[in-house]
Amino acid sequence: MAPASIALLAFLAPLASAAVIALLLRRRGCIASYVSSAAAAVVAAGALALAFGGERFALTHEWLRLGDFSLSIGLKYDDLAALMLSIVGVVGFCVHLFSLGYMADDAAKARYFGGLSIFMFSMIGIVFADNLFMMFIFWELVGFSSYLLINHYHEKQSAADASKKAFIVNRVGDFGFLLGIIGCYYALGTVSLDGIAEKMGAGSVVTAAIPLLLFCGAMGKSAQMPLHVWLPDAMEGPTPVSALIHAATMVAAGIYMLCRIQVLMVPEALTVIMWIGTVTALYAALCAITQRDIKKVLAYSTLSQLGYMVAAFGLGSLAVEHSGEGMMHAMVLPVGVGAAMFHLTTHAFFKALMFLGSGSVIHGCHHEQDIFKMGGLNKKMPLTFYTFTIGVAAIIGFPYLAGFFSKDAILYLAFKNNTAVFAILALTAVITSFYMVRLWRLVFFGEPRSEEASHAHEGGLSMTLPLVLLAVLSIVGGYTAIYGNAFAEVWALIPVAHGSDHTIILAVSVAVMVIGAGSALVLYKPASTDALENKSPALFGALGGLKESFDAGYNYYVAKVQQRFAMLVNFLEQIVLAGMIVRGLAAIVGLVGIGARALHVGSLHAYVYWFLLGSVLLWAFATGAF
Amino acid sequence: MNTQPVDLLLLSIATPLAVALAIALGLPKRFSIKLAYVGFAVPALIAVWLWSQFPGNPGESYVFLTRYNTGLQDLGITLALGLNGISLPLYVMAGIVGLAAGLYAIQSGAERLKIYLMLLLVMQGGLMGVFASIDIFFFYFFHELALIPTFIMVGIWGGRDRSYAAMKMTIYLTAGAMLSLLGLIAIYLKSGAETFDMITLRTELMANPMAFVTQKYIFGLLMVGFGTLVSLWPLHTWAPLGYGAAPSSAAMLHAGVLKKFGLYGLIQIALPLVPAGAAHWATPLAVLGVVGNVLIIGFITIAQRDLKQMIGYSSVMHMGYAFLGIACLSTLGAGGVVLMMVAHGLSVALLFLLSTSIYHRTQTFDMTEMGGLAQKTPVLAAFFVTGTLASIGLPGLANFWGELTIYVAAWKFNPTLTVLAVAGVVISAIYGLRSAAKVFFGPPSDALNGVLAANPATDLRWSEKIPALILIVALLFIGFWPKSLSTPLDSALRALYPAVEAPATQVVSR
Amino acid sequence: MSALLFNLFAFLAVGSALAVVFNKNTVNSAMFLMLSLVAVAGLFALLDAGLLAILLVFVYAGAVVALFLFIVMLLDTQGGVRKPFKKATVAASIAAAGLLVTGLVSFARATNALPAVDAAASAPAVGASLRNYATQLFTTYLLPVQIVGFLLLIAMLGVIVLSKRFEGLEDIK
Amino acid sequence: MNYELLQAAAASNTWGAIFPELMLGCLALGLLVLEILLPKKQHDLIPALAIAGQVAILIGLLVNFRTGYLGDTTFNGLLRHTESGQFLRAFFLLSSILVSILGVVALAKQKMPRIEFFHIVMVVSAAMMLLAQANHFVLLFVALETITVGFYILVSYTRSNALSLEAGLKYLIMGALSSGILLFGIVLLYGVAGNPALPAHTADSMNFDALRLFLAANPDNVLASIGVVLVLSGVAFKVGAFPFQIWIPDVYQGAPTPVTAFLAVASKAAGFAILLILVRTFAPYAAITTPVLTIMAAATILFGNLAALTQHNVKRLLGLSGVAHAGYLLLGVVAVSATNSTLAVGAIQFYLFAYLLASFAVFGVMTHVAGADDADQDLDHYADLGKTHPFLATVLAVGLGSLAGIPPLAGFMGKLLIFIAAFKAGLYGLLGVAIFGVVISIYYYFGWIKAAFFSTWKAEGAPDTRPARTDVSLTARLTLVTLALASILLGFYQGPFGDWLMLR
Amino acid sequence: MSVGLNHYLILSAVLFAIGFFGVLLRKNTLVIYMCLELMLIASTLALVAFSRFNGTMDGNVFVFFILTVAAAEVAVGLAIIVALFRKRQTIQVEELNALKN
Repeated sequence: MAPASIALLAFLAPLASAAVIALLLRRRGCIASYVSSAAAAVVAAGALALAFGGERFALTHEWLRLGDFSLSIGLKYDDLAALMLSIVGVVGFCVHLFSLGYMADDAAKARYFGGLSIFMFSMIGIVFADNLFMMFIFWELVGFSSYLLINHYHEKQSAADASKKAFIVNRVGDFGFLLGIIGCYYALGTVSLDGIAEKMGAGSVVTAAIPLLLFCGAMGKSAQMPLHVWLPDAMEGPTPVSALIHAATMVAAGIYMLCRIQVLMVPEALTVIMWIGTVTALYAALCAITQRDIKKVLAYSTLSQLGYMVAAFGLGSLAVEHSGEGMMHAMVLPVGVGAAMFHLTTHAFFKALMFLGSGSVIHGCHHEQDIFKMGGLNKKMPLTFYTFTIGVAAIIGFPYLAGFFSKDAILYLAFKNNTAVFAILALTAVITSFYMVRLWRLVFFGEPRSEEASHAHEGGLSMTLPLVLLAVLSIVGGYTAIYGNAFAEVWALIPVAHGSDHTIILAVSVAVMVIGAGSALVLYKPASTDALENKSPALFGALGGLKESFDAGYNYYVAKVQQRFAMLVNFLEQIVLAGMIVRGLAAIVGLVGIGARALHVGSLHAYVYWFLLGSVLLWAFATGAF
Repeated sequence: MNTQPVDLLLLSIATPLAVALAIALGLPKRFSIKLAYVGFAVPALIAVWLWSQFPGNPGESYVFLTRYNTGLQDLGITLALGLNGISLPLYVMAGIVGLAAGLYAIQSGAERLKIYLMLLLVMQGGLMGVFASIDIFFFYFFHELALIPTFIMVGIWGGRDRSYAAMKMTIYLTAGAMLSLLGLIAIYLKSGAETFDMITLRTELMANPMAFVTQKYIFGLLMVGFGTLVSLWPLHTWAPLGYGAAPSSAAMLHAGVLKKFGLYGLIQIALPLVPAGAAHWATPLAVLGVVGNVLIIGFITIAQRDLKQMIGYSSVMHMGYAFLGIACLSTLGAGGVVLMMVAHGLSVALLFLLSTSIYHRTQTFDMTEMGGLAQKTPVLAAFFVTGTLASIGLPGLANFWGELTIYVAAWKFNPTLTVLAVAGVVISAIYGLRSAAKVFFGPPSDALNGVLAANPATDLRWSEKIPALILIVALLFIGFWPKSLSTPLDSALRALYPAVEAPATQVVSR
Repeated sequence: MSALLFNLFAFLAVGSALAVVFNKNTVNSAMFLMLSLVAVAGLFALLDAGLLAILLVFVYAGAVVALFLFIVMLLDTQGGVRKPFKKATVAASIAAAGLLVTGLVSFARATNALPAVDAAASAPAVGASLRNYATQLFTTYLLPVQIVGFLLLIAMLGVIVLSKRFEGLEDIK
Repeated sequence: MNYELLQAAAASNTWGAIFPELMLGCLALGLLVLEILLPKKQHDLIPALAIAGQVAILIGLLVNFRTGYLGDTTFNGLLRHTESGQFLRAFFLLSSILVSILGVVALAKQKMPRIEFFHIVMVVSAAMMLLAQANHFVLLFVALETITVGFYILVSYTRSNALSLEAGLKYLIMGALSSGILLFGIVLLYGVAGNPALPAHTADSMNFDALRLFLAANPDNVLASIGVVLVLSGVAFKVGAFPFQIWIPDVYQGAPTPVTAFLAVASKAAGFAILLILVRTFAPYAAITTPVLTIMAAATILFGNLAALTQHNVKRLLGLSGVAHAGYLLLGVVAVSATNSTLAVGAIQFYLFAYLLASFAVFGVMTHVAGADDADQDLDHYADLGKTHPFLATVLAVGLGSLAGIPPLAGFMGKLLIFIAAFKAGLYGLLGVAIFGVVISIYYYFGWIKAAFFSTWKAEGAPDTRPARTDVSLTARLTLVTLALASILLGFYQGPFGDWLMLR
Repeated sequence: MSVGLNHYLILSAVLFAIGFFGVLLRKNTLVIYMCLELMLIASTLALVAFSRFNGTMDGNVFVFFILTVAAAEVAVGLAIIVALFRKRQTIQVEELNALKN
């Protein structure tokens, strides 16, 4: 099979699956789940086959043309796309597999798997997109599938609200994204990725507004401040969905998109992006400390890690000394792309692993999500425990696990480019270790603290297999060598510390991990109350307030500003326009009409006066009195 | 000129009218309904068939062209029928929405169903005529033919405030129609051609454009006149009221298809024939459309509690994009508007249809008294969400293309307005999703529980599903294959719009 | 001589016309109307239209006014309290009179602008000859004569319809 | 006066040229004879005969439409035979037939003698037919007075009803007053045009052709100007143009419904027929006639529509809406006056015809809905009509729709043609007024339709005080169907009729 | 003083105006009707004067018709007034306003 055909197959298989499920399998959840999983398997297989097959290609086909404007659908398959597609394929397949077990008893299984298939299709669309309009189209579609899946338990008010919020906040980001694309279209005359690269290579200049507007899209999708509010709420969706969409792939699409348009970036834009990423990373990490819900902790962790990636991208280029053929070349490389994508990859593995692990826990605990009501699961669910531990180790940067390498790359980049950012990211790393260990400790150790936890049990093979698979990837994913040449173009951009830098970074990295993990181990014992809250209510309150303030602000805006403004405008419309003006004019006409009618007084004399006046007027006109 | 053995266009207009006449002359109810199926299906089938037969690149010229003398040939009035790339999409849309509305009406079991169907058939005939007419007189004529039944249907089968709504609608729409009629008469006379035939007028005016001042007044008249018909802010207040009161099928056909008359008139007639006038008015039109329709009405839509009013307002809001697209004075803008009209027609019809189905289950249109309906009626919920997402411009459904192309075109016209217009995507997402959530998701309200206890809700019946599915399939088809419409459209607009895109130079050259 | 007669008839006509308007008694009004008609008939005679003068007296003074008188007597409308004029009516009447007088003035100005023609010198007294009436009525104006015939017929029928006693109609007391 | 001249004058009285009018007169006389001859029981035959006879005359007229007299003057210049005249003759005959049909229905509710009614209607129609061909003030006056006197009788025909008599009295006084004004105008024109001291003076100064020549030669004569406006105001009374429209609602309300229809359609059309002739005669004084008619048209449209807005008595409503229609027609007349446009003449004729179809449809329904008290016809009486009498309600809706000028009905075409003509003449301001009028007129027309279709009669159980509705006889049903269908058909297919109207 | 056309015309106009004023002023329908007759006669006076001074016959002949028409009108008018009086027992204008608004 030609690579292009494989790509198309991988692209369309989930669409076909979604269509079949929607049309035929609505009431046959089981078949639907197998169909969808089969499609995911096709994607995974196709993605890996393509990635390691080595061939890179581009296809394009006109989709719409009006006047000079033409919009194409096209596949651009390079190393970056190959990497992303592989992540989507592998994690997607794992999540499908996991879902088979996790969602086995769900009444609306067909809808769920249909949604997953639509998601896979849309996500692959983003990956393949060879131009920004196409990327925008699939960008919106992943938003839709995210909406669909967050809203899976739609009878819960919180789920309904969360899905709505997710979609709308994403729309805000897309508002900027779309404007950025249109601006780019007029600035460069093209939105195709190759075209942009060509134009920029030829010396075209864009204002910072365009990359920043495009970044808005990433802010929405990758939940960067201040558009991050939707992601914690999105945990209302089924846990596998959180793993796939809200941890591993969709939220990473923003990073992927930024990497796609790296050529458009100008220094000012990068600075803004860097700071937004950095602040998000720290903020989210702080918020994570006080969370009780296992998924919420992971969600804030995801936010924090996404901030890391964005910051990495924003840190941008680095002059790299490159040794080749015995000579040292100094060249500037966009290593931000490498660092971001590298962290994206490893994060996809270990965060998906942890989410699926949490799913396993939740499943085992009969949908209890409060970590203070768990405990002792290391014995009840050993496999989950081990894999989850690997995930935690990876994220806190335990040496030689996946997260260690990618985090170090980012820290190194920050160290080289911006000390302040470096400091903040290092602090974030401390906090990350702290809250992850807290989570790990509370969930798995001690005695079960609730009825549910005491009856916890391991899920079936379909749930454990993905955990194992992802655990393996979380261990080895940081070694770029295992991927062979498949993603060489991306890996080439990973900043690698040398010499003294290497030592410093290594030291810092290990130090922050030890500090964070150690203090968590000291502070938290398995208990049903939060130790931090007990020991330092002020700090706990401040951290909680940090989280609450944004939600409160958001709610205030929605309920008080937006809704009241809408009511006001509505009032003006109903009362002033439709009421006073329109009805008023009608009333005036009506009154004049009543007046005219009242002139018919019924008296002959009055009528004769009309005749007299008429004749006199006409007479006066004829004799030239006017 | 007619190469068809049968004049299908005439047939598509005459069939529903003939069926309506037969019903009016006292056909028994049983046969009436059977015949009504024919009356609705024939135009739809013809429309789809002609779509498939439409040549690849006809330029601006009309295909399937036929002419009949109705007695005023010497005044330049003939019944000339034909389709070009601009009218084809709308003609097809009219056929499809008509079929859906008809099927929905037949199953509705309305009181005095025969008359209801008769009026709907008259409307359908008129609608097919509007988009198939080349002669401006008949274009206007068919519009009014379709309009009259709307008033009657609102008045008789309408809901809350039907009497006031019907009256207000009638007066507003008559005023709009009269003003645009004046504008059309002005074109007829001032062109010097003294004909209503669009083909002749185009040839004539391409060679000898009218003076700028004349163009200015004519476009102004058409803008206000057509604007009222399309609910241009602040002449829109009839629309939410009327749609709120209208019975579903009438609202479907009016909001979905008939309302497009004004936009179609601007694109097919006003822009090519009075380009300099259009250029003069472009900015005010765009500002009204964006600030008035998109933003102000957008916020008003957010504040609505009544589902049907909400849909009505959202329809008004979307018209703002259309005005913006028209103001761009470009192939891209106008093409975008046509795409949007088709998509909006399908989606708003779908929403009106479903809102009535919802009403039958909840006995109320008040969204605050609903909630959680999706648990009882998953298919209805899925359909409604599809319709909502279509109307807020989700890719994969037809509406996206129109909005996207309008935005792209608008940037060239005025980036600031474009930014404001694109902000509408957020606004529409807010009210669209909010309504879906209020109706279908979350726990059911107490009021709804009461209604459901007395009257358990069942999911959509097939007779409701089929019309909805027709619309959804059309939305998806165009969403995935926009070229099916954009190719003929592009071909016609490219041939027709050079003068529109360069009106300034044209005025100078005079 | 003719000037004297003209003045006489003119004053008579105007005076009795005013009396028709301002007299409170209907019968007197009718009588003054007759007087005014007679004066106009005299003017007709002055204008060499003797036949018309005679016709006017016969038809109008003789028939029409007689009919009026007859009806006045029949209806006996003199009874009842005469309401005084309302102030608004008086004001309106004065305004109307003003308008009419203004009109008359403007009319007088307009007629004075008309080129004067000396009747005796310039034009034959066509109206004096009975034969002229006959030829005109029976050739040129034959059609109007016919129409007037029908007019009289329907007038007659109308009067019958409006006045005759019919079975089942109890309105005539 | 020599013998040859006399002979020529006598020979010019070509009675064949007015054969339809003669036949109509004879038919009228014949009816009277029949009334005497036939036994009382068979008097019902007479209306049928009247209608049949008129139909026969109409057919004869239509068959011989392109008569050899076209373009000629006959009766020593009293009449001019034109195609417009032919059209109007047919028009008046048709309305006479329709009035007779309505008369049969309406008179059945009264205990009035019948035959005289048809007789008078026919004589009046004949006079109208002649009036439409008038080319001379004497004929104009005599014909006009015949019509007016006929209407005095017809309006007060149901004398058992005081309102009918009151209406008759009002019409009588106002009519006589306007006749006086008209006559004074005629006299002035006659005198000025015959003045030997003026250029182009004429011996036959009441002849329109001669008068036009004279006016063209004396463009600034004040007395002639006064004469022109006085004549116009006399005609304005007939057509009901502002400010001479004030009598209309009272008289329309009091008159028996068929007579109201006759007044609304035929009398108004007669006014317009003569107005069209006069406007062309007065063409040299267009500087006076055009502004006068313009202001009249605007005021008429506005007044008629505004006053009708809140009217509840349907006869008054139709009267006031008729005033508005006179305004639209005046718009066409102004176009004729301003540019002598033949298109406008065609438009006016089409409008009149559409107005006839629609008005008679509506009046036909009213005749059936009305009770014995003809003057009391309220909008409320129409409640439920759509349910109890769907046929009548449908005809009513078609008629009102056509009057409102809504496509696809004939009334719309009429308005469109008038608007085109007015636009061509550059009457933009008037067009604006007309459109405003059309828009607000929707309110009351639609209100009526609403009353018939949407509302229901008062509260449940309340006593129904409305008059009983008459059953629709076969003839009436056929007539109403024809009127409604013609209204619809003419809205989009004018066929040879349209060609003929516009080709001249 | 030589009596010219304008004297007759002014006289006729004066009579016409008086008649008009009477129509405006009087409340008795019968008198109003008389005043209307006066207006007609005033017109005929002008007509005859014109006829005489212009030397054309048509005016005089027209008077014939006017008189005839007026007579017919009077007959019908009086019949209406009588019938009305029988119905309403009044011929005062201000009491005959049942038809209004």
